[in-house]
Amino acid sequence: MEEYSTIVSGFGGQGVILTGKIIARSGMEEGLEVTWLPSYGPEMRGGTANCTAIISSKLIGSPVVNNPSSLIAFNEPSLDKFGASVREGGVIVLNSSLIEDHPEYGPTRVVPVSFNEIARQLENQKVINMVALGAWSHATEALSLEALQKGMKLTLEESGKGKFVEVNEKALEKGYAAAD
Amino acid sequence: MEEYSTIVSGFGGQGVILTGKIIARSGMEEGLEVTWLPSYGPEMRGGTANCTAIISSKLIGSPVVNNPSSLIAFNEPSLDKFGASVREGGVIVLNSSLIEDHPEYGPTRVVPVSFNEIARQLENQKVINMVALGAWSHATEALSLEALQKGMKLTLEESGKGKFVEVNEKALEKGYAAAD
Amino acid sequence: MSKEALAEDTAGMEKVFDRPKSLNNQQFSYCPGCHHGVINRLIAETIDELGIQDNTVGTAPVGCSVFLYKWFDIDVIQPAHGRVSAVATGVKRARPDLNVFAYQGDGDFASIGTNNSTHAANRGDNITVFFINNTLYGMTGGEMSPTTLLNQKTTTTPKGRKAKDFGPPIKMSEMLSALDGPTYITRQAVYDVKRIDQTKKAIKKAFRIQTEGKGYALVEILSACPINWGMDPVKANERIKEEVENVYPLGDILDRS
Amino acid sequence: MSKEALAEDTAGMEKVFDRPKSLNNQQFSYCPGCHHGVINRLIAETIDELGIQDNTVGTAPVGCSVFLYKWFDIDVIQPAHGRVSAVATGVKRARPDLNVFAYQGDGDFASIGTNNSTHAANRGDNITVFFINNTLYGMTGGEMSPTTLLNQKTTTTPKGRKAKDFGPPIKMSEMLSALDGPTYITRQAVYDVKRIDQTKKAIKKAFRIQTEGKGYALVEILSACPINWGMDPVKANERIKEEVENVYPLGDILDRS
Amino acid sequence: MGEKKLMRGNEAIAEAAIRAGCRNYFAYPITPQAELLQWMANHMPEVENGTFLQAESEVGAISMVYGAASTGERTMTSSSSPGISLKQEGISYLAGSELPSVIVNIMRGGPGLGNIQPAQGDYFQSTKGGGHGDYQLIVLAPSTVPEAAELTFESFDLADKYRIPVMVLADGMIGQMMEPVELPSPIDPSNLPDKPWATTGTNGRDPNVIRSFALGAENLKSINLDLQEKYEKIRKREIRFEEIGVEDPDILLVAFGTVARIARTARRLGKKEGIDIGIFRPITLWPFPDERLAELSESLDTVLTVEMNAGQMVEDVRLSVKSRAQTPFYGEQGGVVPTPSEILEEVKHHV
Amino acid sequence: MGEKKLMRGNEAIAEAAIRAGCRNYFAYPITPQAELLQWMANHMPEVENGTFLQAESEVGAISMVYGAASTGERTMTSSSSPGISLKQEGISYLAGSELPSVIVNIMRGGPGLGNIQPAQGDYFQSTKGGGHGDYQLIVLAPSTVPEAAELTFESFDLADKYRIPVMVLADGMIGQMMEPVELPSPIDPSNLPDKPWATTGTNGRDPNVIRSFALGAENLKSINLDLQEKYEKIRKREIRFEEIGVEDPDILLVAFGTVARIARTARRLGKKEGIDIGIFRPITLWPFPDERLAELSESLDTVLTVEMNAGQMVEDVRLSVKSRAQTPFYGEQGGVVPTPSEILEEVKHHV
Amino acid sequence: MPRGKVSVHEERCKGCGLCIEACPQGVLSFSGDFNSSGYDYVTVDNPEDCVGCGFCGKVCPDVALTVYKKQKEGV
Amino acid sequence: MPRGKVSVHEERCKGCGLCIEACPQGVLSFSGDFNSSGYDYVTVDNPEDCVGCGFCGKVCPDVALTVYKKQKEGV
Ligand SMILES: Cc1ncc(C[n+]2csc(CCOP(=O)(O)OP(=O)(O)O)c2C)c(N)n1
Ligand SMILES: Cc1ncc(C[n+]2csc(CCOP(=O)(O)OP(=O)(O)O)c2C)c(N)n1
Ligand code: SF4
Ligand code: SF4
Ligand code: SF4
Ligand code: SF4
Ligand code: SF4
Ligand code: SF4
Ligand SMILES: [Mg+2]
Ligand SMILES: [Mg+2]
Repeated sequence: MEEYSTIVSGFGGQGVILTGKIIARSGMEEGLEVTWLPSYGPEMRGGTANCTAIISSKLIGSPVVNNPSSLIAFNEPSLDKFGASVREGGVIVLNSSLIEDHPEYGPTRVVPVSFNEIARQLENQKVINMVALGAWSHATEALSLEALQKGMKLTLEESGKGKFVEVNEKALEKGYAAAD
Repeated sequence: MEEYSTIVSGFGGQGVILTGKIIARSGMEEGLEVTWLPSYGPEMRGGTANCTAIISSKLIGSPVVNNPSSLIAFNEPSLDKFGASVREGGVIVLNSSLIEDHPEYGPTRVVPVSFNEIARQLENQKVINMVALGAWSHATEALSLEALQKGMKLTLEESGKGKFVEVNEKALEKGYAAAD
Repeated sequence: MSKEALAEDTAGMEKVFDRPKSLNNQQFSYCPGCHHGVINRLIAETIDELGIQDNTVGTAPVGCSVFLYKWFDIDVIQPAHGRVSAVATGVKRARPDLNVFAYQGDGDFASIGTNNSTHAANRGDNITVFFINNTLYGMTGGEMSPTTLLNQKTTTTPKGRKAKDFGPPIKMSEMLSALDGPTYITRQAVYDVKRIDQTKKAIKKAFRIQTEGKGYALVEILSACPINWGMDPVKANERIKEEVENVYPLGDILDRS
Repeated sequence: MSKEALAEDTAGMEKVFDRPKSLNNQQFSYCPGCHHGVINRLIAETIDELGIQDNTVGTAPVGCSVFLYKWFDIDVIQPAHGRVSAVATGVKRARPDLNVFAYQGDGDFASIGTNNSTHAANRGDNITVFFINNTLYGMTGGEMSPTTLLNQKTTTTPKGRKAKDFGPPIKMSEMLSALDGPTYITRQAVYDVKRIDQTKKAIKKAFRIQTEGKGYALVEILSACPINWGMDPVKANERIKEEVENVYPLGDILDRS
Repeated sequence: MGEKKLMRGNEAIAEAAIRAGCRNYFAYPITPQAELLQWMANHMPEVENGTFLQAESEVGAISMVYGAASTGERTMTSSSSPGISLKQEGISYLAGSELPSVIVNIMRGGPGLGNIQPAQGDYFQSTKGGGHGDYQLIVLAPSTVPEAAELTFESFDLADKYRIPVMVLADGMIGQMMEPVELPSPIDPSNLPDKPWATTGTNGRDPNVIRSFALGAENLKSINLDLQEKYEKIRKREIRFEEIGVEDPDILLVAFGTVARIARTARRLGKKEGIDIGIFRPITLWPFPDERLAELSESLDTVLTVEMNAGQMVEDVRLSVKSRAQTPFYGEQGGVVPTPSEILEEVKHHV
Repeated sequence: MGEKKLMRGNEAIAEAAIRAGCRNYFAYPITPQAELLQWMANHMPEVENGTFLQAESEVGAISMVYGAASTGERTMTSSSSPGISLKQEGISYLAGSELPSVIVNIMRGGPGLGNIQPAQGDYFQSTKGGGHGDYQLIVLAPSTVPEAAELTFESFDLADKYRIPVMVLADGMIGQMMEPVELPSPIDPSNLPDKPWATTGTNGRDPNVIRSFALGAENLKSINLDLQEKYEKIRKREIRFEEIGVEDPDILLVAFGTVARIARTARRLGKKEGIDIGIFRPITLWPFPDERLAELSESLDTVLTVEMNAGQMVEDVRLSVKSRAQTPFYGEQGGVVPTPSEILEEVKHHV
Repeated sequence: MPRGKVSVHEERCKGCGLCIEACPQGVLSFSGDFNSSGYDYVTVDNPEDCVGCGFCGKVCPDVALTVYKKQKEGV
Repeated sequence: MPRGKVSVHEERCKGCGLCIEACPQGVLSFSGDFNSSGYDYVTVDNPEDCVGCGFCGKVCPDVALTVYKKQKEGV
């Protein structure tokens, strides 16, 4: 696999950082090279947060990318900021719960999924990011649903949040299904 | 006049620093280029002090000299330290009150003068440095007695010690005479 | 509501609370419920009331208030972390006619800046210092500061601050009150209306001491950092009242004015 | 007197005063009558008496005592000006089994080093600190220090220190006693035999606090600098008794031991 | 070596230090190295004799390092640019007193408060002496997270071997990003060779003294000559660099740290367009790999230096290359990270 | 210009500053610049609005400079090597905030505490940035006491003109020695041009802000680019140097400050032995007179750099001379001052 | 006519809830809606109960409130 | 036999005079002579008066004195 890069972007509390980390972790477990880079510092406070995860079968050069292979946009400002930068043939997974209209991005495929609504069905607003990630898996095929489930599980367990694995697993599945 | 350099050296309280300054000041008043450089810092405390004064009709390069034209040695450690460095044809004015024996310094002329005794005659131990300076004037002819008297007077007056001019003048004269 | 509707609606009413003139229209970048905002406003109000907006220079810390210059409609200097008192001294010595205030966090004032803070106080420099004590480093992500309470968890005291390792919370205001130099030292809080009113009075007094040339005045203000305390703003207020205040009692500590 | 003659002469006598073992044979480079010498000796005697010469590390300031390592027969570290407390903390944290003392002048402890001095005290670091207060900078030629008395002339206060410009003398021991961290803070002097004996006791107590793991102990010692005070040593002693002591009263200020 | 873990650079550096036997860590918080402090706060207390102390300031921290390093124990501090500036006096003292110690600088944008984005503006400060007097640090510049861990681990050996402070110089990107890391196995610090010079209490031996003070010019001169001799030894033995495609490339790109990894991507892009970009990456910024670079430049037209600063390492490149090849410079500043395509664009101006 | 006075370098610098309109001086004592502080303590209170404040530390002093300079008033601090190291963060802030100010460094032997003898070990620190980030100071290196006074006097104009901190870099010898000085007449600081950027209270105008902070990489980049543009301007306009016998000498000797004046004596000695030594003396160490030196080196075999350090300015000499001539180095360290005959001996190895 | 009136600058409000807590009259509550920064801003629920005491304004960290009070009769 | 005895390390003495001032018995005085460092060192003037109290030693900043005291009878 060539370098496959994903920017995850949203508001502070939407789980953006974790989403990116799980992509990286899942990639690593698949034996791939990975990098993960957050935006950091005070601009995170209250404002938007984003991070970049790259997976690749070869050594990864730059951990920053100007033209990512895919974008997960949790809200409108994120789409505005990064939408146009996604490379030709790339994928944008966007949160149609918060983004009503979106422009066309030429040769980029846009996959709208209602992150919030699906999470609401699971009675847990916190899992919107796993919904997003499931959708991303389906839309990009960069990592399989199983790989992400494994990466998610390991990540949560290691940070003492094992009890949330189940609901997150469901969210991944629902998201995956929703991106059909 | 070529660069004429003098090292003045002695114990802390012997007025070494002032002696050098008066050489420089007198030279300046004569329209010469001058530099004065003290040894400085904690090694002065309690220990020995020395300074270097240079007078010259041309721009002075280095204010440090390894081989001075003359030396005024107030005590034995000073003679030990600098005696041998005086250049060929140079002059050593030494304090025979404190230095009993002295080696021969080849082509360097040694002029022994009893700084302390002459000062005692003037009933002022503080003027031993002017005794030394008078002797130096005679022995080296680098600066005239009058020039030194002028430099001394200006220096003392500017630092508010005008009332000591007279006794210092006498000391200069006595020293000058003693170097005969 | 439209301007017109509002005007109609408030006919016969007077404005009893509004944005002070010394603040511009920019929104604070503080987190929701952060007391820095309240304190900033109180200072601005005081500047308005004393009529000194035109000849006041503020010095802002590195810390969550680093943007002070964005919000205040006065001249502002943004110095290095911890140096705010010393910079204020520099301004005041150069231009004794200016009113100079220093605005400092607890990291700034009581950790990296302790030397400068202490000597400005001891010299009795004629400046007004605000020391915003939120018991940790807000800006950098919630590390322990010397004012962190015992057993308080921060990112650098994951099991709570232990006196054995890091000593007890430092009481800067009490410590500086042991000196002969300062004129006025007080500790205030802004978690309810009563304390806010008292804090405002203290701020005004501290500025007056300067305009009257009476020397160094320090207003320590216990301040909430809901984000790094991991509490909602209302709980954060309660924490000050129930915990922080016990360690740092409110009131004037020194008054030679 | 020859060794033999002396031995004969002192037969039936016991040595009641001699050079302590923890000092080597090198002569101090202090000026005549300087109290640093007395204090150095008292520390060495105490180390002897406590039997801790083998596992004590001293940290010496930049100041007239910079040569401490030349005279003490123990391991010595010579840090940057003002950092002596922080360096002592570093040693002690790395090797809690060692006895560590910090020796600091007033410039070192109370001016450039105030931050480090204060936080070592507030952390209650288990070290013994000697703060030699001679009311000016001896080493650099007699400049004002924060502890200089009002109206005292120094090379940087040619007309005497004025509170208006430089503030009043800083009372570090009182200031640090306002903190919860330190265990023992005392101020002593060595201008006569009685005070010397008391100082010795204080030094011993301060070391004991460390060996017993009880925390931070500070012994401030009023010290004469005859050279920069422009006085003969006997007069310098009188100055402490008659002037300096009035501003800096002797005795224990804090004792939680 | 254990299994791979996904770690932030800051965390990997901290953990590598602990595994290298570092038992004393003193630091003051600053972005973007905050996680390093946090890792130490969490994990130093878990190892035997492990000391974590958040100092009152960077000056306090470097002074505590001075004290702890004097006892011979492995000791570290870390900070970011403004905090490192505050440590300059202390660093000069550490070097003068020949105290082994490790200093990590996770660089951010300057000058002054600047911002917290990745930058490389402290190259000069680290390699030419931000402090006073003639001294050197060994300066190691990792370009990936695993390498940051590896170099940090080795830095303690280098520090001990030469009694020298070693600086690990990375930037906010390396500090903040995560990569899979295989950490070295922990060493047992009690098995390390003795340090007979350390101040550990005399216990019967003659006193040891740690100092950078020498009254008298001749004394200090001889200390300085000894230092220079040591530095010469290090220059001979410890130079490290990485080369990629340096045999007859169209252009040689010299870059360190983060920029070097971005350059790899630029090289890949270049290949697609038929441009062969060689990469020379100094790993030791001091000692700088001057001879090898000189050698390579014999057969080159252009040696392009790329940095995230206004042009600092490029001086060492020019001193090495002399007039053998053109030595243009391309830099980004203020926390801007050059992209692979920007670097490629720049390359195109020169080939 | 008044009559000649015999003055110590430290005193001449202090008095020149006062005459240049400096009204705020903050410093901390250190040898060998103590007399500078003392002069200020004595004479600053005698001038209108003159402020002398002995700060609690060098960090305090440079911060007070930051505050006072923000009001637009002429402001100075001074110290010696270790104290200057402590000011590095502050200096980076002054540069980043573009605050005109003057910093005097009377260098002594390093590293660490070193000693108090004259040395030139802080060339790199002054010219390449001892602080973090990309910034420059104008660095002026007098070689005599009168020149120290002159350059100090002018430094305030330069600082104001470019809104830049200016460093007067001398050594303990120049600070301690006395020479006859003709001081410039005092200016009236109230007649100086306005500083519309200064924080002096708004008085109706829009607020002024003094800061070195810029969130966002692009913002900080543009600030940095502005700084670099300014530096370029200064490079074009403000280079100063002195040349003695540079037309076809047997060897060209490059030296600054104290060494340059010793080199003059060496030149005289050389003449007697039939060796023609040219002397090139950079007066601005930054901006370094690279073009002129390059030009001169065209027709030379050897450009010998002599410094009282382990080899610092020699890098700038080599960057200027490139491969046009040999560029050997001769240095003394630790406070040792090379003598004229030692320099001549060294010269003989190269001619 | 109520004794007081409060107006909320919705875009400035960060939904911290301190004003709601401080109001002695229960005039204010969360809107349940989000402003452009994503905050659940405060709204005036019971305007008629407002006494114009200004407490809400005083505790608001974001100066998002303006408060009016009925002028005293005859003034 | 006197009750005490003091011996002066002449080369170490800096002539500060503090011991002379401290001696309750007037045992010590300046020698009027100079040691190799140029100091007027102290000499034992009235050895028979020395009581071995050790005061002189305690005040001496240069540890230039050694003091002996007659052992108590029977010890
Ligand atoms: C020399 C230096 N060290 C550290 C920092 C990083 N830093 C920025 S703000 C801050 C502390 C903020 O805490 P505080 O002063 O309490 O202010 P708050 O944010 O809590 O209001 C620190 C350590 C810095 N910018 N400069
Ligand atoms: C960073 C730094 N600043 C200043 C100095 C110069 N300096 C050396 S000792 C000293 C002060 C000495 O005074 P004090 O600490 O009171 O000790 P004393 O000599 O009086 O015993 C100073 C300022 C220095 N060496 N390093
Ligand atoms: S981090 Fe804390 S102090 Fe900083 S703005 Fe947020 S709440 Fe306020
Ligand atoms: S200068 Fe003062 S403190 Fe220093 S040794 Fe002399 S008398 Fe003692
Ligand atoms: S003014 Fe008083 S009554 Fe009205 S909303 Fe505000 S707090 Fe409530
Ligand atoms: S206090 Fe202010 S910011 Fe907080 S909820 Fe009320 S209006 Fe909004
Ligand atoms: S021991 Fe006592 S009596 Fe004897 S000389 Fe000393 S002070 Fe005098
Ligand atoms: S006290 Fe000591 S140094 Fe002073 S005169 Fe007596 S013996 Fe000499
Ligand atoms: Mg805080
Ligand atoms: Mg002192």
